[in-house]
Amino acid sequence: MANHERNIWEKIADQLRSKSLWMLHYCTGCGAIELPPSMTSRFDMERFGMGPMATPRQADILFITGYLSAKTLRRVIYTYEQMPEPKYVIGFGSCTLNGGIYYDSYATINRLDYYIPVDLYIAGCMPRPEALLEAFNELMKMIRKGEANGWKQYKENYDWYKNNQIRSLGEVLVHDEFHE
Amino acid sequence: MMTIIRVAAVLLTGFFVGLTLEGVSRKIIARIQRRYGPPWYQNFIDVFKALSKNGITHGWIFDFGILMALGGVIATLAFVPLGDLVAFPGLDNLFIIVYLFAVGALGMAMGMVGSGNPNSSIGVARALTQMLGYEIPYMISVSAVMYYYKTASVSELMLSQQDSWTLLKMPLGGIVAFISLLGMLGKKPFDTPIAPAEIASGPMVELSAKYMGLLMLMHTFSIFVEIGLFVDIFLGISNYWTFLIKFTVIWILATLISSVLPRFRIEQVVKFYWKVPLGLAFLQALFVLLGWVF
Amino acid sequence: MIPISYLVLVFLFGSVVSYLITKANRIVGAIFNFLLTFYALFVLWNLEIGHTEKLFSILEGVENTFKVSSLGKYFSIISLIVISLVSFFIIEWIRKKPSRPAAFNAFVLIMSAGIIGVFFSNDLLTLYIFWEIAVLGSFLIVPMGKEDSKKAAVIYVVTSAIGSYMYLFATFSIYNKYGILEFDQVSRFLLNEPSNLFKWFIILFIASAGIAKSGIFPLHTWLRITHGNAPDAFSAILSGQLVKMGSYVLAISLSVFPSTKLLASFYSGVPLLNYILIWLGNISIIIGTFMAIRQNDMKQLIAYSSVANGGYILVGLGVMNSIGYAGGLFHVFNHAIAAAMIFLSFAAVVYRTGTTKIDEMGGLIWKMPWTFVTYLVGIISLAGIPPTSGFISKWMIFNALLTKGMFVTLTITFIGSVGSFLYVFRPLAGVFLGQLKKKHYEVKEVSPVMLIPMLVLTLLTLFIGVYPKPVLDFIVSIENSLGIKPIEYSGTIIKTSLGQWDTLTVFTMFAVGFIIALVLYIIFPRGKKVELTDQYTGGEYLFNYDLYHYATGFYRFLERLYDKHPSFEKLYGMLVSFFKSMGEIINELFYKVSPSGYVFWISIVILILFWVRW
Amino acid sequence: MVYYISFILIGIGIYGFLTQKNLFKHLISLTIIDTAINIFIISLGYISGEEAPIYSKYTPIANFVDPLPQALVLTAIVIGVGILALGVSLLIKVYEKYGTLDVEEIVAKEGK
Amino acid sequence: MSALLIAVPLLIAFLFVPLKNKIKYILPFVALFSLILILKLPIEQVNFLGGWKAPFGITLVLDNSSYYSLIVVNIIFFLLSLIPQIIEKDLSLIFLILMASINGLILTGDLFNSFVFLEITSVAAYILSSSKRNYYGAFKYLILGSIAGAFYLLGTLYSYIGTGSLNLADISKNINSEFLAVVPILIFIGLAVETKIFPLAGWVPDVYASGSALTPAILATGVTFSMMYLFGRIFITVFHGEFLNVVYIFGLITVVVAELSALKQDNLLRALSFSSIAQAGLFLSVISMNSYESLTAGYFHLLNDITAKFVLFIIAASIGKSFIKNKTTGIAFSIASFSLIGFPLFAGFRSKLLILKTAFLNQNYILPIILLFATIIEIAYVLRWNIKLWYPDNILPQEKEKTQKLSWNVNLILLIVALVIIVIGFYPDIYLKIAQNIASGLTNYRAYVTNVLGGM
Repeated sequence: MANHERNIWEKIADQLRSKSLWMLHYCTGCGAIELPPSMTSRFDMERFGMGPMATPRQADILFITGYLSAKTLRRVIYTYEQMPEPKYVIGFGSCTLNGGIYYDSYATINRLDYYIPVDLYIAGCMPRPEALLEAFNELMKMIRKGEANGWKQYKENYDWYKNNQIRSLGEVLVHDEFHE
Repeated sequence: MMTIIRVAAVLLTGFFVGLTLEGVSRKIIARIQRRYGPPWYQNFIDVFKALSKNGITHGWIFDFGILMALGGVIATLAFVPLGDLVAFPGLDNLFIIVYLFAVGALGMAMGMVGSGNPNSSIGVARALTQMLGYEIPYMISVSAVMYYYKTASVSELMLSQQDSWTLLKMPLGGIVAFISLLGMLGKKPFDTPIAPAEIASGPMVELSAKYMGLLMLMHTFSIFVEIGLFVDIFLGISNYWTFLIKFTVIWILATLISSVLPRFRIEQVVKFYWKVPLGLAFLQALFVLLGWVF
Repeated sequence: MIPISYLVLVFLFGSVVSYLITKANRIVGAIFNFLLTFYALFVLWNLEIGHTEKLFSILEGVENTFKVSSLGKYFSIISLIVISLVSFFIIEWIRKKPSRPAAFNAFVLIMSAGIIGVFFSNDLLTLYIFWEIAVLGSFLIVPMGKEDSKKAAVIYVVTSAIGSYMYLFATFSIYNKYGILEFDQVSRFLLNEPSNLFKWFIILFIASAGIAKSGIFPLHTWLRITHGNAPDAFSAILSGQLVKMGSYVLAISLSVFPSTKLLASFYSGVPLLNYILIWLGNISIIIGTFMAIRQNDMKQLIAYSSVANGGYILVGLGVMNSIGYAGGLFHVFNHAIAAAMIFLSFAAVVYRTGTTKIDEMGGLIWKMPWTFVTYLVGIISLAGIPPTSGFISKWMIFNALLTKGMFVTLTITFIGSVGSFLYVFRPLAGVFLGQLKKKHYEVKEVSPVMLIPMLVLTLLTLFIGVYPKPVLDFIVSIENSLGIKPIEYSGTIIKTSLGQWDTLTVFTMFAVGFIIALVLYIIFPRGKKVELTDQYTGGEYLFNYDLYHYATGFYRFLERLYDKHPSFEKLYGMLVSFFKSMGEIINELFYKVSPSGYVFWISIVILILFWVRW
Repeated sequence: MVYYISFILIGIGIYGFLTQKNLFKHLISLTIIDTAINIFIISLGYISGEEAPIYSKYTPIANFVDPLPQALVLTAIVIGVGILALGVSLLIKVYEKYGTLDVEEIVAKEGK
Repeated sequence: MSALLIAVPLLIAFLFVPLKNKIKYILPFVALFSLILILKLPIEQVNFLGGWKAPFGITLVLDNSSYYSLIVVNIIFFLLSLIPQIIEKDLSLIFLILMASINGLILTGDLFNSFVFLEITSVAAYILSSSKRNYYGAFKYLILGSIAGAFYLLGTLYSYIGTGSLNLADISKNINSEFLAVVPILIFIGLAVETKIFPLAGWVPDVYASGSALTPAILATGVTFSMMYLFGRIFITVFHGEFLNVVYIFGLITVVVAELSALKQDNLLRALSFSSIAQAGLFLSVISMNSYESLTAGYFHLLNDITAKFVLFIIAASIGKSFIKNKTTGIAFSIASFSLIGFPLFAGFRSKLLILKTAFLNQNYILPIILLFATIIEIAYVLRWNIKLWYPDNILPQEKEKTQKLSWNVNLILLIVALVIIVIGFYPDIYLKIAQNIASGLTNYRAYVTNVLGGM
């Protein structure tokens, strides 16, 4: 990703953004259980200024912790589009990487990258909180260096992402399956 | 010219002291939960990070609501005397402060409902009901104090505590005021309007970047107004610095209480406020009428 | 300037003329109405105090006269402001709404003739005559509204008849005992009246007319039905102005007959009679507030708020110290303007959408922004929030109650004012904010002719909120004429024993705060405009946008606390049905009987008569 | 002594009204009351041992019974007859309309 | 000369029996003739029939009270005769007889003679009330009226036993105490049926609400006024207000009872009949305060009530469901009903004020309370009817065409009477003068006695 230089304000903003990351975690699959320990006293995510947020409108990171079926993917895409820029996505566990143990299932998607731009993947069939915190620090360094601009890619080749999404989810994006 | 400087001083203290104290409270809660917790300046970073992002808006009423909220609270803060630093010497009437604060509340409510999200409307309805709950005992206990000292201006109320603190003179009134203070601050036992688990942080559902920042500022200023009033009326004469110390003490006390208590349901909030604090407040008013003041 | 009696005659004949004109063309008739009322306002504005005129004389020994007292002039100017602005509103509104426009215009003029008569009459009988004319005028308009406005009209007249007949009873007992009816003479006689019971009886019975008309506690049930169902523009006049006639009579019974001097003081300077009236005001504040929170029909909601505000005025007037009385009078002004504003904005909403139910509407702010602005400033003034004039009067009443140390009344007024935040917010959230319903997509803003009066009222509230001098001058002149120590104020600073505040600095400080927020708003990056349909609802995507709008049962959790509340309407309903069933029994027993029944009754009568004679 | 007869008759008439269902019987009891009053009027003017007040040159005025009640009774009887005739014609019309003279049935039909 | 007043209508009635349906057009002339005759007659004039002096012969007394009440009654007849539409085909004959008997009733100075005229009026009333096939109602009225007549006869007889004469002036001169106990009761019962006292007014709703316009129009106004006049004449001039406190209680009960039972009526005519019972009861309770002012107030109220009832009954009987087609009658109806209630601009208000003033004058506080309570109830149902007629809900279109338009002359007369009500509201001295004269005529019975008995 061409790292075109950022003016002074963006540099300061990136410093601030790295220091206080608000996280919206989409707890699916077995990854969700890793988050409480990382937030409570043993690993304490809050010392890095990170905390859980209830709405995408206030969140910086979309944290997807497990396999995504066709149905849940649509919810993830809505939530992603409702987040304000700049936003970052972290894929947690091998299920987001390559489908994990469900790679050959008819329902789950194999690569999260095709549908929404992922800044950071954390490998492991449910990595431990240490790996999670390591990933967060890695993300902070990327933000400070200005490399974590997945959301810019999403904007630039938006239609490529849209085709992938429609190809796998079908035109149903617009019509809700409950009403048909 | 002097008033402008004084108003600026009041606002800046509100901004800086408020945000640092919020960071301190997050550290205290972390310490209680046996973890390190964020640095004390974390809230400054959060505010500026939120302001730097580009979020979304739901139309002009959404923006006007936030502006009216922040403007109202700033105006209220200007009238609150911080110890001996009084922006408008003769004009800081208690009713003005309480009802000017309502402008902020109404502005925020209007903006939030303007966003059209059902969660925010439910949150606003709960906020107004809770206000109905804590406002009445607070006003009675405070009017008992005003009746005793025969003046409604806050700075005079503070100065007339020559011999001993009003808190010691009217303990019941002090307790009731503190309980309704918790309600005003929206701290844990009474944070049903902003319940993150139930209604996705209530009114603030649709507040994206900049608006979230402005609202956090408003929240800081409103904390400053509420506790400032409490300190002025109940905790004796204080110049600027002793005022800040008392302020931090009360703030830490409130954080300690709120970090260990679960959340009330909205009916329970109103029922609680109209049973225990209202009863105590009436008792206190009776004592003041009969002249039994320590 | 033509004298008042000619003005009243002009109005009475004007009503016939406006009937004919409106028959020809509605708009011209409504314009004629507006010009007449505006001219009347102009005449009243420069009437000098003390100017008296002799009228007819019905009861010998009593000269029915008009006398311009400062109290009467204050009330009449407020009423005429409301009526002329509403009749300006009607010019456009009459195009579609009332079922009989000609009769509507005519009766509006008759009613305003009665109103002018009431405020300037100098003795109890003339007041009663013009009072009944005003009731007659307004009674004939009410049934033109929705379908059960016919029942509402009958209830309205019966309740006000109860009040005015008690008033008549008191008038005749005064006339019988003293032979005079002028206010100042009556108060002089009352002052040296030995029996306390007679004083109580007179003041209470005269006040009962005020209680019935301004919807205070025992006789408040008619307000909900009448205001809820009257033709929309007329309910603005009904609640903005006709209720003030009740407050005028209350003001007379409490201040013109100087209650503080007449009766011994019961609690810190307030006589027992005033204390009871204050308690009636308290109960009506509680009933008004808590019932208003429950309503789903916006006009009935504001009707209950008029009950609550009527209670405020009574509490203000009842306290009778300089600040309290001034607060009561100022609140008359505020509530008249605020209620007129709110009802006009509702009339505009109903004019466009045709329904008054809150949950059937939503998001009208996008289509009718100016109506929204009027409504917003109206509720800010009604709820008593600083920048507008509503707060000044509530502040005065709080101060008065605090100096008197009446804590329970103080609590109830707090409940009333905080509760008013709740119930004024409900239509704001339900009707104006939120998503626009599909059926209201093509709703347009109301035409400028309707907008002008609304905006004039808005500016008036804000202006008086910042610079209350004109109204305060009036109140000081009233207090001087009634012998109450006038409140002292300089420029925009209002002083009381408890402290003072300056309306101007509050407004400037609010503006400064707003500018600071605006600056912050502009510095940081602009938000992207997003449709109201794009909401975060847990990732779900609702295609039926009406579901997003949260308006039905807005305070359901609070209402559940007092669902089983005692309702006085049911009580009066039972009373009426009791009378009807008694009538039914009598009918069956005496009037639908066979001949043998008649003979039976004749023999009974004979037996009674003979038994009585021996 | 004659008063008692007329008062008894009035009692009978009233009793007739109270108990009878048939409208025609009401009319009859009405006439009983009328005749009772007429008897009472006549008995008023009676002075024992005097003759009927028919004036002719043979009967001197002196020993007449009081003539005034006699005159009154004439008009009273005429009025009684008039009312009776009107009552009967009304009853005929009632019978045409309701087909019965019984009070309950008429009330049922009439619904009044 | 005053005997002509009775003779002429009777004569014309009998002459025109063969050509029955022609009489309708002669009525106005007869009424006009009697009016002109009255106006020409000198006021203080006692007419001894057949030349016999007072206590022996029958006298027709024409003092100022009977003079003015004659004028009132004949004006009513004249007005009614001007609207032949409402008179059914063969009732105009009865109309004439009724006119004659009412003139007789007012004029007569003899108790038995008043009984005879009372019976004739009742007979005419029975026939009138049997119009529109209301035979059962008429029959019930007949039974009640004739029993009352019987008691009235008993009353006259007992007064004859007591005072030895039948002449009103003579009776009033030498009636003594123990007869004073019995005679007023009997006569009170006799008159109670006609003056619609509480238990005995059972016939009123059935007769008035029979559907025909003429019956209530003439019974409620003309007959009631003459009966009230007779009541005043007997109980005040003859019995010097002896029995009036009982009448007072009965009057009050009638007012309350009639108003209550009127509340539930769903037929306009029945409601109005109850209202006329209530007004009659009110009149009696006002009269029984037995002072010059109370009599004036009573008769003034009666006059207002009659004018209002005249308009109300005619409209109620002829209008179908609503005023949509005929607005002027609607306005007349509303004006009359507002005066009934006592709204300030109208006549009713003046009479209510007068009643309240007199009631307060003789420290009587129950009557005002009852009056005001009754007016509140009256407001409830009269205004409900007003609204139901002005703003009829769910009128079917074809029903709208059916409501026929009232003919022009009925409208005209109704409007004139309605305007009279408004004029009285502003300048009440026309009705007030009539009421004062009647009251003065009734109260100073000494003048009456000397006038009739010629100072014997």
